[in-house]
Amino acid sequence: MATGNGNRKSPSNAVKIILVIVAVVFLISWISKATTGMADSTWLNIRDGFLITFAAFLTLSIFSFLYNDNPFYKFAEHLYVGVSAAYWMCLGFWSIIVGNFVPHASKTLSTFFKVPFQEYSWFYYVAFAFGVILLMRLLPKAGWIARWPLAVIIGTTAGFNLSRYLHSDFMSQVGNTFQPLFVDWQGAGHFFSNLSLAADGQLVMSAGNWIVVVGVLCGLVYFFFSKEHKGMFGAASRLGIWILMITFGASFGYTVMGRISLLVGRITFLFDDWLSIL
Amino acid sequence: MLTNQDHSFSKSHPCHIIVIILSFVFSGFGASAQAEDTATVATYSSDISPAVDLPPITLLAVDTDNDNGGSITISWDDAGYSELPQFRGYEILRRSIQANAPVLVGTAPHGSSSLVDKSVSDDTTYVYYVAATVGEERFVSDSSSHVQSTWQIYNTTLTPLLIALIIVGGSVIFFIETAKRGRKLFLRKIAGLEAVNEAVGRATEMGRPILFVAGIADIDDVQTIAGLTILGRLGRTIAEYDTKITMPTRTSLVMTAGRETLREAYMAAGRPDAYSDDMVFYVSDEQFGFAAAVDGILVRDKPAACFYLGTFHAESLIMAETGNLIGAIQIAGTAQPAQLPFFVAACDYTLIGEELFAASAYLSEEPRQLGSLKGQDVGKAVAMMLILAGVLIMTLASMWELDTMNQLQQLMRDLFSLN
Amino acid sequence: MSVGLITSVVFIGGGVLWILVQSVKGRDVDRRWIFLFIGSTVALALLFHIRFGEKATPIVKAAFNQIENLPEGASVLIAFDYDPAMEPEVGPMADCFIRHTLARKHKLFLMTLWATGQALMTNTVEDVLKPEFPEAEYGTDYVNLGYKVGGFGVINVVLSDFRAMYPTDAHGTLLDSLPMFNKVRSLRDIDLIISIGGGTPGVKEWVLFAGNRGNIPIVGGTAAVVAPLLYPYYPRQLVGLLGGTKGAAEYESELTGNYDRFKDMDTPALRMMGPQTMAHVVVMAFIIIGNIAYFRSRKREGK
Amino acid sequence: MKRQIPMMILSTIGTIFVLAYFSPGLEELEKGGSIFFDVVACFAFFLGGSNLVRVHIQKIARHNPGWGYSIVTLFGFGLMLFIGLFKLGNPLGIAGAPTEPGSWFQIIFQYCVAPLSATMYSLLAFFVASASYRAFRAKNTEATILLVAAFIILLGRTQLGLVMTSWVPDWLSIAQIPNLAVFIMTSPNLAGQRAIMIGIALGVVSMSLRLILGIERSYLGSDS
Repeated sequence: MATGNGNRKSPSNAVKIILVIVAVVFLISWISKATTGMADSTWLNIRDGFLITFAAFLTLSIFSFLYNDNPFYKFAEHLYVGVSAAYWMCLGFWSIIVGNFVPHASKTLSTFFKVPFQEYSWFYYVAFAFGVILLMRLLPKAGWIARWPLAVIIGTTAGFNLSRYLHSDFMSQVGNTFQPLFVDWQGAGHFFSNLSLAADGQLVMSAGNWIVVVGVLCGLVYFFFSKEHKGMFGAASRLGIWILMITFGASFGYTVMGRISLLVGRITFLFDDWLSIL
Repeated sequence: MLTNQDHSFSKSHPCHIIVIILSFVFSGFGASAQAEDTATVATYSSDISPAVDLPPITLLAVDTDNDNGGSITISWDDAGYSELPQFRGYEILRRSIQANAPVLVGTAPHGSSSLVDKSVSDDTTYVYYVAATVGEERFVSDSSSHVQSTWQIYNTTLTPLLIALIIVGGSVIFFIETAKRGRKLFLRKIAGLEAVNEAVGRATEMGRPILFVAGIADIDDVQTIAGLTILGRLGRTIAEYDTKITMPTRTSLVMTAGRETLREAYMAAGRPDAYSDDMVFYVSDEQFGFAAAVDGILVRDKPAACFYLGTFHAESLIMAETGNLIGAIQIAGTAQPAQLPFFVAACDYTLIGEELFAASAYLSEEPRQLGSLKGQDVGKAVAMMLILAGVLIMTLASMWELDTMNQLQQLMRDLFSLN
Repeated sequence: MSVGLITSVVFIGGGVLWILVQSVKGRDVDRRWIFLFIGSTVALALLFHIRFGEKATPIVKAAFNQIENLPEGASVLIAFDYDPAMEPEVGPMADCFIRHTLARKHKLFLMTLWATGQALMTNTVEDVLKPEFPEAEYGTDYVNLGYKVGGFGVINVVLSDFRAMYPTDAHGTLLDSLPMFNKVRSLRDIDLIISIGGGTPGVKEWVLFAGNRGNIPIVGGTAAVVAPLLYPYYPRQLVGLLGGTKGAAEYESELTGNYDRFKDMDTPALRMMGPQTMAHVVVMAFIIIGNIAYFRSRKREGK
Repeated sequence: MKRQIPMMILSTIGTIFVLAYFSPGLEELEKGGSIFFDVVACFAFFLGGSNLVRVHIQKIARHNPGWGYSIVTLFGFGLMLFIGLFKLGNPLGIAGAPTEPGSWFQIIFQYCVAPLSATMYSLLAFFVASASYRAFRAKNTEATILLVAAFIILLGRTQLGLVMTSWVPDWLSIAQIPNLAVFIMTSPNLAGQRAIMIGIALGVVSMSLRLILGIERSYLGSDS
């Protein structure tokens, strides 16, 4: 089992040899990529060769996690965490602080960052002040004051989502379920004379609507907390959980295709962009 | 003067190309309006074409309903111009009552009878004209009455939503109050929550940590807050058992809120000394960077129990399968329908949708909190009754073509579509 | 039968058999074997360019027939409402639709409601339309209307008048000077709308704002995630629907099967479907084996 | 006090926002709320970033297991932050977007962050396979239903389903796997999704009310 990686002693010779081999392989790849590059200058070829090789190395390092945790995965993971954390911080700084706050706060700063000044807005100063208050967290004595911005955010979230969810998930979903139980009804005679199990037939389409209505009702019964699921109620709740299980199974099956596409994409990168064997 | 106004308007409207073209085509228009100074547009048009014998277009300009101001709705009654063979369309003109010359605010094609002008200012009073373009000639209506845009304090289309809010919210508050007075409540079991203590106990026995992930969304997501409220209860148990907890977070604000929550839990359990800020730490805002780090923690620290409670996306299965690999007890909960299948498949227990929001109330065992759950049930009962009524009406309407039935059907649709 | 296919089938068959034997013996197969197996399956299929003849499902066949049965010279509008992220899934559909309609000598109206769709539309015109149909003349056989802001509002306007929204085409030519627009005033003069896209505005908006109101047949092509939400519109409001890579692949195979000139065309969706199909078979095999193993073990415990 | 003030802030703001949804005149509030959140979240980066740096420096100083990798994290973090904040190598200088094509920031993103992210994402293909082998076993009725539904949809997504059931006559076409798959997606699947969504809405309403009424307040820390 993969769990049984045991207590391997400090890096053995085998590990060192593997490290060396991997280094050599990727070095060769870099050189060959650099010499076969298509760019205008040698420097660009060397750079692009390195970048492609490095991306391939990172890709394989992550894949190696499937075998077991190992130094390559650890390296890739730690690099990923560091670089991506900084990536998001820089984006936050440039888009929010410089992009939104500065144009409403200071002409001098706007000129400095070369963003068009818009107009002074007290609101941005309040937000800025609360941001500073949040940083009080760093001071041991005044840490509690940092709860204020949190209270504002949680209050906003609670208040706004209350109405929004009630609108889009409650009202709309209830309203969407209003559908006739018989599709294209043209009288009982027509219904029975055209009876068939064809996928686009009246019977199957109507059965679909029945399933939706009964399914939603039973699904809701399953979620009842304060009533014991016994007798009729219990039966409905059981039907409800079955409907939920079909939902989960179907969604799972449907998603597989998308997930495989991702793998196809990575393998194509390795075979085509890196090894050029496709 | 007019061209200038036209131009400044054109910046804010998608039809600006048309406006510019038209302002060239009818460049005589500005000149004549200027020359006559006090004259309205109507006079100039009848100058050009007295030939067609049709009554002028009648129009109505009113403030757009249920909005935030800055918008006027103009509707008109075509007097037969659109039937003329050379009819090209309508032009909608606007004049602020201080100004003399009108500006073109938009055009409308054949068959249309209204237009929303969103380029108005709430401080100004306007009058509108509608002109029918026939060939090279324009037939301009009389001016509308004075109109000014304004914002409304209440959106009447949302009244059904307000009623729903009063019913659902009211019953939640009602049962919270009832519960305060000490009425006992029956609650069915939720397997995932029954297992919480077992999971914490097992981690204690094995001397291994507990991993808690409050989803990958920020603190402005209700699911994250639901995850944190559960952490508040769970934290007490963890503090009492004196088990180690690890909580990596995807955003800094969740880290801050998570620390507050956990500190409070340790305090409430009487173990403030055992709490340390290091239990909760920020990893990276990058979705899969965070997932990579959680996977690293899973295989290196080998937590005995894992909790995934909050908003999750594709990383759900990455974490849950790795957690399964190390043999941890896993309890997940999310309101992301798309991720529930993966948690159901890979975790021992899964809180499905609504159960996530109910969990902290369940765990608190506080009467007031539990009362709110009863209120939720009332909401479900209401939903079920509404669905039954709606389905009944739709079915009957589809089987018997009666006017009253159709009207009722339309009413139900309108009530729930909220627009 | 190619060497690649035989190798892959032997590999998959052998692998599944081995996992089956292990499972039946009651040994839990290490998940690393499963990882290796699914990874190699996809890699082999890619490496050997394995592809299967996709046979069109009724819903795709219906889309194909709709274009096939229009009279020569019919007006067809194709909306490119997608962005680069969705391109791998729906891009092949756009190529197919362009090929098919032009081969049938229909008149093509191209437009997009997505700012990001503009570049993709231009790419398709440059890479597929121009080189493969040098005889098609701009303004007579096809026109590029480009992008307009306004989402479904644009649909609303063009439903009654193209010129109100598009005084000119994407190149700044007045519509009146294009022969194609002699007879076409509004969407109601279009014989078929093909909407390709996976977001908002997309197929749903075309159905609601153009199809329903103008009574114009619509064929849709979407990313796989969105497709289930659109099934309810078929067959009344949507004449046909292509869902994800699979839908595109089915259309490609219809096209290559029915037209000699497309026998050797590039079929990216079919190429993607090779690894997809094999991976699906393997996943299904895993489910079956897992259950066989489970029932065996329960029987054993029963004794 | 330490708890009452934030409690009051939360209740007041929460109530205002519940009502603001119904008032077109208060639309601006919602925009204000998200601007506020964005700005505060930017400040929170200081807390998160400084904590990240502190944790890893500690690991290195104490020679914790794997401390060498902490150097990698700090190196990556420092390098990216330096390049990003000073827009090094940006063809348009300070006026350019941080992700300007050709800028160093964008190159690192493209050849380091993007492949890492895509590869992590693609691990799902493997985990989907292992989950189907292990978890889809007919242990009870619920599990059997889940497994059958998944299996039919999987079949319907490949050519196999069509080939297997193409002999089924048209009057029974619902039994053809592709049609059956569509039927499952549009009927029971839809019903389940809806029931879940309606439940979620009620859960959110109830939890938001508990927050606004001040019954649920563990996230605000303690009094002392």
